[in-house]
Amino acid sequence: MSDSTARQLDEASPVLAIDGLGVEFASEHGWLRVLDEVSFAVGPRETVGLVGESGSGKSVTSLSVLGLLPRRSSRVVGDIRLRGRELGGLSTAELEDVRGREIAMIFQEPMTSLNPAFTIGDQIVAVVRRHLGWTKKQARAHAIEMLGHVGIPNPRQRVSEYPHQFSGGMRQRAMIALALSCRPRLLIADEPTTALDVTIQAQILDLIREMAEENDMSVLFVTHDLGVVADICDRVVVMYAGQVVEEGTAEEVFCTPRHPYTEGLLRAMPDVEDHVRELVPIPGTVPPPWEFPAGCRFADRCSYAQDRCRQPVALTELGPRRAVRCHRFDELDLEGAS
Amino acid sequence: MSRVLVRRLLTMIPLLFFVTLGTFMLTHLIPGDPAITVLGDNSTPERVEAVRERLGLNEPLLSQYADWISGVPSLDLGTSLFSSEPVRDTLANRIPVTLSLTAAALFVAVLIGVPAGILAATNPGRWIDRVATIGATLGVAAPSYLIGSLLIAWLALKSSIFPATGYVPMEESVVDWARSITLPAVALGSAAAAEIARQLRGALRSVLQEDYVRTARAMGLRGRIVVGKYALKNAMIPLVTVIGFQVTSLLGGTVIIEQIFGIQGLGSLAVRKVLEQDIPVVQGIVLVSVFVVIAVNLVVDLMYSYLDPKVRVR
Amino acid sequence: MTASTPDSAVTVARVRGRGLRRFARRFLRQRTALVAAGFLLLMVLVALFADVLAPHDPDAQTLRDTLLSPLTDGHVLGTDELGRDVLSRLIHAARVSLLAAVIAVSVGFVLGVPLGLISGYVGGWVDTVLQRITDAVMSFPPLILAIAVIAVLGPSLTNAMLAVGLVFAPRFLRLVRASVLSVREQTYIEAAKTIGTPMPVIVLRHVLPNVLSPMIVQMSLAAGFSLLAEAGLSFLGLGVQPPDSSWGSMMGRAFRELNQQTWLIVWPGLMIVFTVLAFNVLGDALSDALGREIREGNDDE
Amino acid sequence: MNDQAAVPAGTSGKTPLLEVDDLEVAYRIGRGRRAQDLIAVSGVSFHIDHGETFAVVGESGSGKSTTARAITRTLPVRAGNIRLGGRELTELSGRELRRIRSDVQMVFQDPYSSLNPSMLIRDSIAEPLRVHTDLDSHARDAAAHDLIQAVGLLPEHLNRYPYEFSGGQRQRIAIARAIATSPSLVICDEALSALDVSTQNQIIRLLEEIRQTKSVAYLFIAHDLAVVRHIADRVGVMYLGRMMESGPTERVYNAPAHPYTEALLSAVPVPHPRRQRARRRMLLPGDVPNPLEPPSGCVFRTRCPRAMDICAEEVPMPFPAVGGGEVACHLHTSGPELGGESVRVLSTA
Repeated sequence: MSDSTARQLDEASPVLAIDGLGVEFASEHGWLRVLDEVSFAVGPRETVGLVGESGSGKSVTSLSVLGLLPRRSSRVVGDIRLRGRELGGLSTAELEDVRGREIAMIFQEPMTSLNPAFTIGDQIVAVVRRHLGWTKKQARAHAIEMLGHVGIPNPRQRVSEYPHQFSGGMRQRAMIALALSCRPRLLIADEPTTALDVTIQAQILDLIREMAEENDMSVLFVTHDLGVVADICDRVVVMYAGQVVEEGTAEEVFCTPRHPYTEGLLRAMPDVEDHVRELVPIPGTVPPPWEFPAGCRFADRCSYAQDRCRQPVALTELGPRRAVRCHRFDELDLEGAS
Repeated sequence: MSRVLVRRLLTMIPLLFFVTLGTFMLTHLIPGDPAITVLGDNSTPERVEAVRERLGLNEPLLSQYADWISGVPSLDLGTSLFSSEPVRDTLANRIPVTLSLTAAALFVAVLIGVPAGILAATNPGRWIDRVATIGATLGVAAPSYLIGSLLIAWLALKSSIFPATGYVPMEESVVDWARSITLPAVALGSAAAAEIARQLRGALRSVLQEDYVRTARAMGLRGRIVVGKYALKNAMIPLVTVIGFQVTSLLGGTVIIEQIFGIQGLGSLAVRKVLEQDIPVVQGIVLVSVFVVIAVNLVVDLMYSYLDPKVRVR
Repeated sequence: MTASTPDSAVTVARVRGRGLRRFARRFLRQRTALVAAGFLLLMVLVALFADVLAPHDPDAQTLRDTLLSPLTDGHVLGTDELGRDVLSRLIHAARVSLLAAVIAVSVGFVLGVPLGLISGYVGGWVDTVLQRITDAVMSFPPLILAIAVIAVLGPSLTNAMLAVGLVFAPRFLRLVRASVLSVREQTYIEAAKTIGTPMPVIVLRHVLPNVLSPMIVQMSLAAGFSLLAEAGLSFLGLGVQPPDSSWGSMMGRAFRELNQQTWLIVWPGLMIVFTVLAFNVLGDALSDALGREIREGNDDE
Repeated sequence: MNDQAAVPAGTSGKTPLLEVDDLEVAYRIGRGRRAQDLIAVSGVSFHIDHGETFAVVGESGSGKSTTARAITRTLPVRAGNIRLGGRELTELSGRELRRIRSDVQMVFQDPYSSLNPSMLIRDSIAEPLRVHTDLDSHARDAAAHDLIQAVGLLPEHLNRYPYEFSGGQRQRIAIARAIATSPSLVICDEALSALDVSTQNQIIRLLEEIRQTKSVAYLFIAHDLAVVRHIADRVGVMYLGRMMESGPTERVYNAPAHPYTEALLSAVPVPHPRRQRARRRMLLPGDVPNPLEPPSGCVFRTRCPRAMDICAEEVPMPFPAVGGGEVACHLHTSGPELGGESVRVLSTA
């Protein structure tokens, strides 16, 4: 079923297609499978949200796209295609050409993600010169332009400042300027607003949306915040314990969830506009990889679980790019966000 | 930069006070009477009194300190208890010897330690890391005098490339200087090399795990640039710190190495004077080495302000 | 009660043994650390039972059999310039060498730890003065400071070790102070204050235990260093005085016979290398085992 | 200031559990001649009734945690009053202060560092009892036994160390410790923000349950406005060390009286795509100003879309808001066409 994900993108070939991705980490428990059969695609100009709680494997997924997992202590299987080109077989040097040029990434901690020993400008210049082969002067002018573009006031002066002279929000803007400096086709944003205050988060979300539109860029947005997903994502991939459990458009996943975990997340999520609805917690916690159940991984915490839920369960296609991993998806009448 | 320098110099005032006071107090912690040390146990009270008068031992402690410290700027460190030669003259021709030995050892240490540390950090778990780590662990544990002795036994006594003992000043012959300094510098510098390699490996390993290194890699910068430029500049601060510390211990290490290789420097002088209990000379040696250490620390501090933009940009 | 879903909370994240036991298991997994600990234990036993273990009288001179090579005439490691059995002398010297390390580390500990606690916890001008003095002491190259003290007190093992201990004291002080400062920032200290726990109790129950564990690592490393320092001073004749001998003083005498019998200097040299190595490996392993304890705590979940 | 403002809404004559009046807290930054005072909290007043949940919300640097620490007296109070059950806390010291601490307990943000890693859970939970009661160790064990079950863990967990627990479980342990002496006020300083959504909800339930069974009041410090709406009876909004507005939760969320509150609420995304995309966002330009050089007058004016001349000149004083609570904003007192009459000028649309 997973290999059909790509086929269903009939109108345009996807920018990123992940197919049967599995990742194992070396640990004191031996090789641990932390990702299993992860498949989804990001279409052109699409923003796809990768959602889940800590331990769901969403960050591992995003790091494996760029081949940034530690090489010696991890094993990756499955296909990762960037505009039809398989990334898995690339040499390190070839992969380095893709990183930053075609796929860029921004991270959660703007405080630590920029090098403290170099100016913001130098960091952008290095990347631009590396990928586009421009002169120092051109690259610097471009850096100033990019900083202005992402809304940093006074870019001509700030280009030669160090990260510690920037506030958290400004640093994330600078990080975005760095990431977008070579106009990548795909931006992977790994919880880019989690460490920021809400008013700054709003600024950054708008900025990412704007930049994506301007540059015809696709975005893979990793987050645990359903509000952020509702705000910025066209499509949603819900992950749980290293697997994709549901996929669909934002509308579908939020309004007519088909997986009990998605329903659980929606019911647990507080809503600033709605106080009437009671918050219903999902019992328990995400199991660590060495305690993943053999059957449905959510069964232990699921209020709808039956005996057959102890059996392994596959991702079922419900329609074009709409899928769910649940034994009982066709019997359950789940409640969506209202 | 100059502001940093001035601020550092100001904070050094209490340090210099404690250091000189400590050095001075050595004489007065001594059980028994230095005058008797000079004269031997069975001298007449009159002669003891005369010597005490000459050494200024009858004055109050504070004025003795004031007396002694006021001589320091003009390099007047008193006279030897035995030879009546001014301490300054005794030290003068030995200081360059010890400094050149220390510098050569530091050179050896950096030359071996830095590449070894970088190679080990960038190839964790591989054979090159293992070799470097084992070498560094052994190097830290091996006493310099064992290495020195073995070098003498195997390289100096059995062949004539390197002399076993003695020191040729650089002004006499650069080649002979290099020959005479190589073995002692290697013996003295090996532990420092090991320590530098260990610390640099650790620092670089932890820098390589920082988020900004991940950013640099995510942006497609070449692996060697990520390590050689992005990571190394951040690892320089701990590296400079270690090198600064190493100067301190190298300077101490000269005491033994000069003894083994028969080099007439401060170290071998110190050993002799300790056994003779010639306190003014020992004081002079201690003072000189402390000043060298303080000067090195000052350089290290200034390098921090160059390396760490947080210090540089207010 | 049912509302808070207690059954879910009951599934404790992962239970893999208690604190000390987990620490021990982690430590034991490091094979080199085990070898090091085993070697040190062996050395202690050798030192304690030197009289029984030594094949010959360490002081028995046989002037006919001087500077024998190893494995001749029943002398496994040969004889020295006075014809004394090297192996027996090594075994007896272990006593002095280990004792020296213990004295130096204890001196450093007794001086450094309480002052470090005071400096870190009291702060203010007390801290400033202590820090300046520490700066000053640390500006003396270790061996130079040691021989300066010996110059005053005269050459002897105890004096040498007092001097080396004095070298450690400011390093211990710094370390304790630094960990006090970092522990002080931990929320559990604030929690204790909010609870109303009196200050001395906070220091004893909350600060001290969390400050001492990194100290164990340092003490192991310091033991290695003091062994080296003692050996160096005794090599120069400024440490242990005849008729006692340590590995360092054996090397000092052996050095004079270097062009006739190289083995003589190698044996005590190797003992020093192995013992220092064992202390260092042990220290690194302890710090790994402790360090991971803390780190793993933080990326649970 | 009229009489109405002096008696905060909702007290109806009864002594509130906690009254904070014109609180000012300052830190000393730097040493020697370079030293500067950072006024972290200034002119903050609010009260909490018995058994009530009052939430203080704000972004980083708003002074909300500083306020909490001033109440527990772990930070020095420069000016103002803090009364607990009518008793002035700022004048207490030593033994008396320690005694009152059994009545105000705290749950912290980071469940990893708020428990001593080298102490058994048993001893952590029993620490308040050890300090404040003369129970012997058996009685303390029995109490710890009850407490750990009250927070949904098992007695066997008492003999373990903190690292063996997940974040949510540690937070339960921290709560058990906080309620050991049956305090009348528990301060939760961002106690939920380090947790995943599902765990967050479990803890919210637990806190609610404890409020009902033990009749404690909560001072809830948080930056997550969505969570606060679900748990607080009343809420105060802070910005750069000052209270912008406070009032019953429903009133503040439905009819924010302060532009900052409005901006803050509009910035929080709701977990529903259609609703979220239909929302109008009131973007605040720039960053929070440097607290060492706060703007003159109203501290919010540099980012306020409705700033007027007077905002730079006068610090706005708290003024009764329509629907309950107070607001400190010139729009309500000196607005162009208001003439001193407080009306609802802002809508959430």
